[in-house]
Amino acid sequence: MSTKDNPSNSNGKFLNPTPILDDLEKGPWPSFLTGFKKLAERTKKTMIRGVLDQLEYSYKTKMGYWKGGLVSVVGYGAGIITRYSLIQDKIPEAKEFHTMRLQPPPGLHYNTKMLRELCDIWEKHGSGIVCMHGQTGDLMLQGVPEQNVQECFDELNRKGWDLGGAGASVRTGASCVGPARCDDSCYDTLKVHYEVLKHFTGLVHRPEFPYKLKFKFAGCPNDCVNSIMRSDIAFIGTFRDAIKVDNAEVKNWVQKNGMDSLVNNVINRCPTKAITLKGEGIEIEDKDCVRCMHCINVMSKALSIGSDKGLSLLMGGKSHLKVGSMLGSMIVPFVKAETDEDIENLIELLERIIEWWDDNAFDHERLGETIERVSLKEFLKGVELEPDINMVNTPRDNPYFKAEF
Amino acid sequence: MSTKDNPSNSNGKFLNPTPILDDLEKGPWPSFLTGFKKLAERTKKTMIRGVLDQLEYSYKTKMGYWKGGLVSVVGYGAGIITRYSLIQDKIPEAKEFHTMRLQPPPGLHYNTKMLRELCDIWEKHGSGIVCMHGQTGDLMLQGVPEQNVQECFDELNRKGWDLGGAGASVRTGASCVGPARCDDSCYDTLKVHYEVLKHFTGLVHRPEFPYKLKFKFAGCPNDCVNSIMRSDIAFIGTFRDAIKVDNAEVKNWVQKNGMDSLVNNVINRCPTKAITLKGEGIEIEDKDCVRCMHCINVMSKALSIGSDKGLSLLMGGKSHLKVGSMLGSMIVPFVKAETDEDIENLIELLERIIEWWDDNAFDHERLGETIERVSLKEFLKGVELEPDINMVNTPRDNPYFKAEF
Amino acid sequence: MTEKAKREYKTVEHGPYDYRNDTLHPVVLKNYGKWKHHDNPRPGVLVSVAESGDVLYTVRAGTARQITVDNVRTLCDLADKHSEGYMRFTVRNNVELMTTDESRIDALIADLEQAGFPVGGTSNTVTNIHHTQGWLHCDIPATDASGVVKSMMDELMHEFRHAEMPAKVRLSTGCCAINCSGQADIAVIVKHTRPPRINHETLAKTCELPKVVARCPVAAIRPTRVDGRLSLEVVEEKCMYCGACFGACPSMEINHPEHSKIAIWVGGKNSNARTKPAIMKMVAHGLPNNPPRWPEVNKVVKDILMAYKKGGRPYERLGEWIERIGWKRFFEETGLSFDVDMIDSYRMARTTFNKSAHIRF
Amino acid sequence: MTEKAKREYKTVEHGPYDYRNDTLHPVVLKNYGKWKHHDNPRPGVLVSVAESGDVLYTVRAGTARQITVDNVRTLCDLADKHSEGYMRFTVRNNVELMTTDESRIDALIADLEQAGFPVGGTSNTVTNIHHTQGWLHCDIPATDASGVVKSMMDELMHEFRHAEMPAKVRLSTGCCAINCSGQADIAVIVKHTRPPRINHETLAKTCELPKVVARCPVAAIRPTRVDGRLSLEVVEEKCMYCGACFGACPSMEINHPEHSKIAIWVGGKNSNARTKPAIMKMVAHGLPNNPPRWPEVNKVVKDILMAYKKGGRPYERLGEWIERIGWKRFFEETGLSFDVDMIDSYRMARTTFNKSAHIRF
Ligand code: SRM
Ligand code: SRM
Ligand code: SRM
Ligand code: SRM
Ligand code: SF4
Ligand code: SF4
Ligand code: SF4
Ligand code: SF4
Ligand code: SF4
Ligand code: SF4
Ligand code: SF4
Ligand code: SF4
Repeated sequence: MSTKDNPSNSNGKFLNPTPILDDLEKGPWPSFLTGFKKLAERTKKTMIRGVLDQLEYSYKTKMGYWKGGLVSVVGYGAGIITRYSLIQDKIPEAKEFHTMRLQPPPGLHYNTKMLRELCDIWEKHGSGIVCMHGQTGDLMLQGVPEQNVQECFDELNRKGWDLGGAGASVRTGASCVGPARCDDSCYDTLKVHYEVLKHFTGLVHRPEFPYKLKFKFAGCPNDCVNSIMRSDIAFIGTFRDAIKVDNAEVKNWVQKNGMDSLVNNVINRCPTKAITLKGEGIEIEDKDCVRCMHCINVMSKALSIGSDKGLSLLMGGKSHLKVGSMLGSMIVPFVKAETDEDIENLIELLERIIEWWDDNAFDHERLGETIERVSLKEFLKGVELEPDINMVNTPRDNPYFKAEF
Repeated sequence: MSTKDNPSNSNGKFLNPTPILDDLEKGPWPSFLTGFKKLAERTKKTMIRGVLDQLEYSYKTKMGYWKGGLVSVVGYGAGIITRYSLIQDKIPEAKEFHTMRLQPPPGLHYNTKMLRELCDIWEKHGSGIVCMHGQTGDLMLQGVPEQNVQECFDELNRKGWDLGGAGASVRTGASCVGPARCDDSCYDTLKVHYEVLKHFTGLVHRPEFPYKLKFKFAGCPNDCVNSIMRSDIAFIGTFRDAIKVDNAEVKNWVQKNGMDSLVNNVINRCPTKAITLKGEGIEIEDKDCVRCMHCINVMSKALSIGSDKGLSLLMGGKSHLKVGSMLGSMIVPFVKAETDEDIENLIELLERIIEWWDDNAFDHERLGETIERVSLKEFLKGVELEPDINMVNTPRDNPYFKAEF
Repeated sequence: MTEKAKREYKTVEHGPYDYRNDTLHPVVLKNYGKWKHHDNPRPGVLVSVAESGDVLYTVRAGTARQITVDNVRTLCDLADKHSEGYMRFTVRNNVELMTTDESRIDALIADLEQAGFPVGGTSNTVTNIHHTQGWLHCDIPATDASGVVKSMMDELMHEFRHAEMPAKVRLSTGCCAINCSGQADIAVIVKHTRPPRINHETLAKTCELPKVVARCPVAAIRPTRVDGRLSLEVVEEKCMYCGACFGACPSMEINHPEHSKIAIWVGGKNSNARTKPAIMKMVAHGLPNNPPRWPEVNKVVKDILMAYKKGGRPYERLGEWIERIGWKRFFEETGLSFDVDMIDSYRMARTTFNKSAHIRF
Repeated sequence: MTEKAKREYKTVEHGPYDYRNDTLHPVVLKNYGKWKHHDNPRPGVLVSVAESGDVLYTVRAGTARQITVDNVRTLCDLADKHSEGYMRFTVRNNVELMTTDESRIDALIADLEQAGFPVGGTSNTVTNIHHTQGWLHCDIPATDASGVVKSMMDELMHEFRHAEMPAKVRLSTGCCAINCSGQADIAVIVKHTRPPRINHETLAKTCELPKVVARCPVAAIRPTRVDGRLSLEVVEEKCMYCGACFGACPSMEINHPEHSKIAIWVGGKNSNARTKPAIMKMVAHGLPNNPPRWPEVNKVVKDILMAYKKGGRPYERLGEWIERIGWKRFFEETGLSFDVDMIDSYRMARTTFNKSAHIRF
């Protein structure tokens, strides 16, 4: 990126005064502004100066000044979020400020080598501003002029990086730390994330759907990636056999935390009252346990997930646009995801679901909205899934259905 | 009612054979059929014979054969449910089978004198079949020919009886036994029922609304008249000050029922965990108590309702036609109903509400449906009531409202 | 001038019968609003204790609801004999006689039983069933009510007489899909399984077409012409066989001897005790409409009751029991089976979906 | 042929970066999927114990999310020094460095703090706030995100560093009504208070009219002609200022420096622990959009947090605390006030009404 056109301002400093923004350099929390300013002063990139000037102007007028556009790399239709300034007359240096969304490694695990490479390529072609990470899970490189996009991408692509989703496409996935470090992980979130997104990579890059489609991968019902609310298809780990109880460790726990804590914080907090106190230990009635994770969370050492592990698929999560926030609904209570065959079957099911959605959805209608509109029954029929009592909180409370015989 | 045309049938009996129905004379529960048959044999009323023949035919063909019509008494538009047979060609004796709905005394308290009078008038003019009581609460005299209606009514009216509602009118009210016998009664259900229905009596007799409107009066949240589901405006007694706890009686109760029962059946069943065990007694955190009645129900002698008594108004209850069953919603959390002035104020509020509904409802739209359609906010504005957190389970979970400043 | 208008008597718009006009038992009157506590000494008997120290015993007995002047007179005789000439009915068609004399309860019970009114229905019994009109009187029924109630109560007699249920049990019946008897712990309701057949002969003559169109909750009815005459048609794809149109117009013939089936609903609760009131849910449907005894329906009702009787904890209403054990186990314990039509598909369907990873294996 | 098409390099459609390509710390790799239990020895530090007996310490530190290559390189330096050259980020923009050597934790923490990355955010802290784009980059924001997050975290620093809350606390921000950061225990979201002003100059040129019409959830937009040109108009009576149309078409100008206000939402929960996941509810609105520090918003957030900190029981998430004490007391304890706009009026409104006689005085 060119840094030619970068005269210092009247104060002898590279950056223009940003008195309102500067307030955000105070206080103990790391300041994005300090970072940006240092970067700008070091690299003398005028784009950053322009962006800061425009941001200062936004803080003053309380309005935003970006508009979208269309920039992409060869063969892809998505992955670049294009931004042109609406006040180029006032602040020409912020004319362009496009973002490249990169798909990071599942679980957001990095080595320093790959990151240093990334920084070097990015500093060469773009602003040097990095967002780690976007809410969907992308590693976002923010601030590239259109002319540098292809070259920057090619260099990154050579190093193993690829663009993420945007628009009416499959979006970049997100997965929790999973088996990499978490003892609660019921399936290999990293692997399933990787295989699924790899399989659908064409649909990530070339938007051709009624609307966006997001996958998120949580290793257990604690749902550390918020998959239930933030993904159209949530993969949430669970287990079919009983919780493992090590009553010797329960005893240790009680010694440390007290019997009242066991009663108040574990037994009484079980949503289905599946736990009973038995002497100095506890007993869990397996058929009452709904796999909420709470007791395991509190007593990590004494209790652990079962051995017959897999995942549930919940569908329809999304933010509140038009219909109010929707949480994903239980659609596939349990599926194995261990062997390659398991994962192939899973992907085959996902394909059926995506195809059904693509065929049935209105424009700008998310999967959950489509299911709601046509009814869960029609959806199940369409994707050839059996009804299951776990799909609902309760059977219907109205007689308004087409009975079948 | 004429009994002239009543030849005995071939068996020498008055009634025709009803082999299917006769099965319903077996078994230990009182048989309506036995009653009808005895009455018919005694009175030789051909209408009953016809009705039994038609009922037998319905049991055989599994179809009903009545249609409605229009019969009324002078000055009234409602109160008679008109029934003409659709198979008069087959069974002419059941040609007419109209019902007169009478408003019974609140709480369904009777003396034998009034009932004997009623029976005599009814046997004279009608079939002698009585329904005690209809689901709305009417005492229904079933089976009167059109020509006898006015005279029958006039005689009843002289004895203090009046018709109930039907069609798009205020309907007959229903009240629980209330202060007449129940220690849980938080207001005088009989009196409020009487005063309210008396006040609106013109609207009971002359249907002029978009649809029906029902009042029900329950002395406490146990709601022994199902008011929450079966009335557009439910009057449910409640109290504002704390539950009275007699800890000496608690002790007695525990002696009789055991400490485990106190814990399992009372303390743990309180929906808001407002009760704590204190030594040999209990303590209730008043601001957590939601007046569910459970603890009072279980320990009638030890616990009792507070002294600052009144009622809540819930609105919108109805069966599932078109929208699915609706339970009434809390609209007026607390209002006094003790003095004449209290009751006048209450009636004034009811008038406002009914007027608003009459002005705003679509045809065949119950109060709850109208409120739902226009929003609770608009309703509250329309009837000049203040919003209250007790009206909702939770604040809204979507941003879709017209903000006001 | 019509005959009616000629009459001389002028109607008095009384409203409800004036209860102050000597309808209350003297002990009730004396202690009105001043009762202290109550108890259920045995099935069919309630005792109310007043602040004054007065004690009133109430004996409750079942009736068929569809009774006769003869039955009423019999009850009057008993009330005169035992109850100072007063009686009351409950909202569930039971009759109640009262006495202050504990020693007379047995005689009162014996007399009631003798007269054909079984004593019971208090406390944790299965009390009398909410009763509707059915083929006896209504103009839109697909089944009967008097017969359904009779056949069910015959089977539940033991439960009416003995307070052996975990909590109060209320049943109701509905002879068309409208269900005039409201919700209950267990309700028996008609569910049609075919769209209405339209009687084009009578339609335009008997009904206001726009009103009928407006009555359909899913906008499945639209105007059409049949043989040149204005009429209506039903878009079968949309229609969900609710029968709302039939209530508006008898030419929308929804009732059918075979295709009008019975559904069973559970968990309705109107009281506020413990949990908030709850709307009942459908757990069986497609049962045959089988007079005079409806054995298939009765079997399901009994299976549910017996599972509840076995599994429910004290003071746990049927719906509360289900909530505790979960719907999965409810179906297991009752032997019923969950099917796709039990998944809500109506306006608030979303709110019934399991929007969580909570799951039962 | 364009310049792009001329290039020789052929893209490889990798999909996600291949995590198997040496992204995992060696101890992670060794014990992958074989962890036994974990603990939170102190704020900012997690310990994971493997079946093999291996123990891994993770130190978590906050970042501004909108960082620079310089920041990333600094972190790389620290990872090389302390963490075998590996690091990870959390879904909440915290960075994590790992060590097997307990004795080096203090040095690692000191280095992170020194480099400007405060250590904390684990267990029952208030962790880093979900962050969106705002005026920095988005095309539809009514407020900023970087500034909001910075100003809130400055005030919540103590809570980030100390695990003193009853349970985990997650916050999120949304710079337009869409709220890309999802729900949270407490969320700060734009709420407009006026209908969009339509820019008829640009409308037909920039947007597909039917798409814009279709985007409105309440059908408030309809076609019209302005000065002879096809355009759109908003039926103000219906419009509830949601801004959905603005996302479809920049000529539906919904943002306004004064009339775009801030609302506060509480009780969002995505985890399935104990209670089912729950959607957050709106408890304050009409707060001024007041950069650079949004003091009015921060005060409300802090008031809520402090009331929760005081009243919440162990393991009780914010929404669970409210459910226990009831919404009435929530408003009392936080000093906020309930108003008529907090009563739901949208499609499922009925399901939020108090359909019971349960009441708090
Ligand atoms: C960049 C990002 C915010 C951030 O700073 O992190 C973002 C930014 C935008 N989101 Fe988002 N969303 C981002 C994650 C989310 C999430 C969170 C998630 O994916 O977990 C959600 C909530 C979950 C969901 O999918 O519903 C989200 C819900 C939306 C919605 C509302 C969707 C709905 O159905 O309610 C829109 C509007 C739309 O799609 O029309 C939207 C639209 C947008 C647009 C494209 C606005 C627009 O129409 O131009 C924003 C582009 C901003 C920009 O300049 O880059 N964004 N958006 C996030 C993507 C970064 C990444 O790829 O990692
Ligand atoms: C007689 C009675 C049943 C009984 O045997 O007890 C009854 C009978 C009828 N009801 Fe009902 N309803 C009766 C109490 C109820 C109740 C219970 C209550 O009031 O507590 C309900 C449920 C509560 C409610 O109001 O929603 C009830 C909900 C309906 C409905 C559905 C209303 C809805 O919004 O869902 C209809 C249909 C309608 O109104 O269009 C209806 C309509 C009817 C009609 C008028 C059917 C019709 O359109 O012709 C029935 C006349 C039958 C007849 O031949 O007498 N009836 N109906 C009850 C009135 C007797 C009385 O006055 O005491
Ligand atoms: C206090 C008590 C005593 C008792 O345990 O029976 C009582 C308790 C109760 C209590 C409290 C209790 O059981 O201790 C409850 C709450 C039960 C629960 O735990 O949910 C209750 C819900 C009802 C309900 C609501 C049921 C529901 O939730 O759908 C109904 C409505 C119904 O049956 O359709 C109801 C119908 C009566 N309930 Fe009731 N009910 C009493 C009277 C009545 C009756 C007599 C009211 C009436 O005016 O007719 C009704 C008798 C019906 C029958 O013949 O079987 C009242 C007796 C006072 C007295 O001394 O006479 N009670 N009553
Ligand atoms: C087991 C544990 C340990 C712990 O107590 O922190 C854990 C527990 C948990 C637990 C269980 C617990 O607290 O013991 C819960 C359930 C808490 C509850 O009671 O509701 C939980 C809900 C989440 C949730 C859902 C929140 C919600 O409900 O909206 C989120 C999502 C979010 O913050 O937006 C979340 C975000 C992480 N959670 Fe989480 N989470 C863990 C990792 C994570 C992270 C690192 C996942 C990741 O891949 O990035 C996320 C750290 C965020 C941060 O930087 O602050 C995991 C650490 C494993 C390990 O050794 O690394 N956790 N994690
Ligand atoms: S979602 Fe479960 S498996 Fe994944 S990090 Fe969180 S607690 Fe661990
Ligand atoms: S995981 Fe949840 S539901 Fe299962 S026993 Fe533990 S606390 Fe109860
Ligand atoms: S509603 Fe309450 S006051 Fe009325 S009878 Fe039932 S328990 Fe008694
Ligand atoms: S009345 Fe209900 S809420 Fe109040 S203390 Fe008793 S059980 Fe609890
Ligand atoms: S349920 Fe239907 S058929 Fe039965 S009385 Fe009511 S309206 Fe008539
Ligand atoms: S049966 Fe119901 S859904 Fe079908 S046409 Fe009639 S009203 Fe409409
Ligand atoms: S919340 Fe709105 S303004 Fe902020 S990034 Fe998302 S779409 Fe843009
Ligand atoms: S702001 Fe929302 S409600 Fe108003 S016109 Fe636009 S889309 Fe429709």
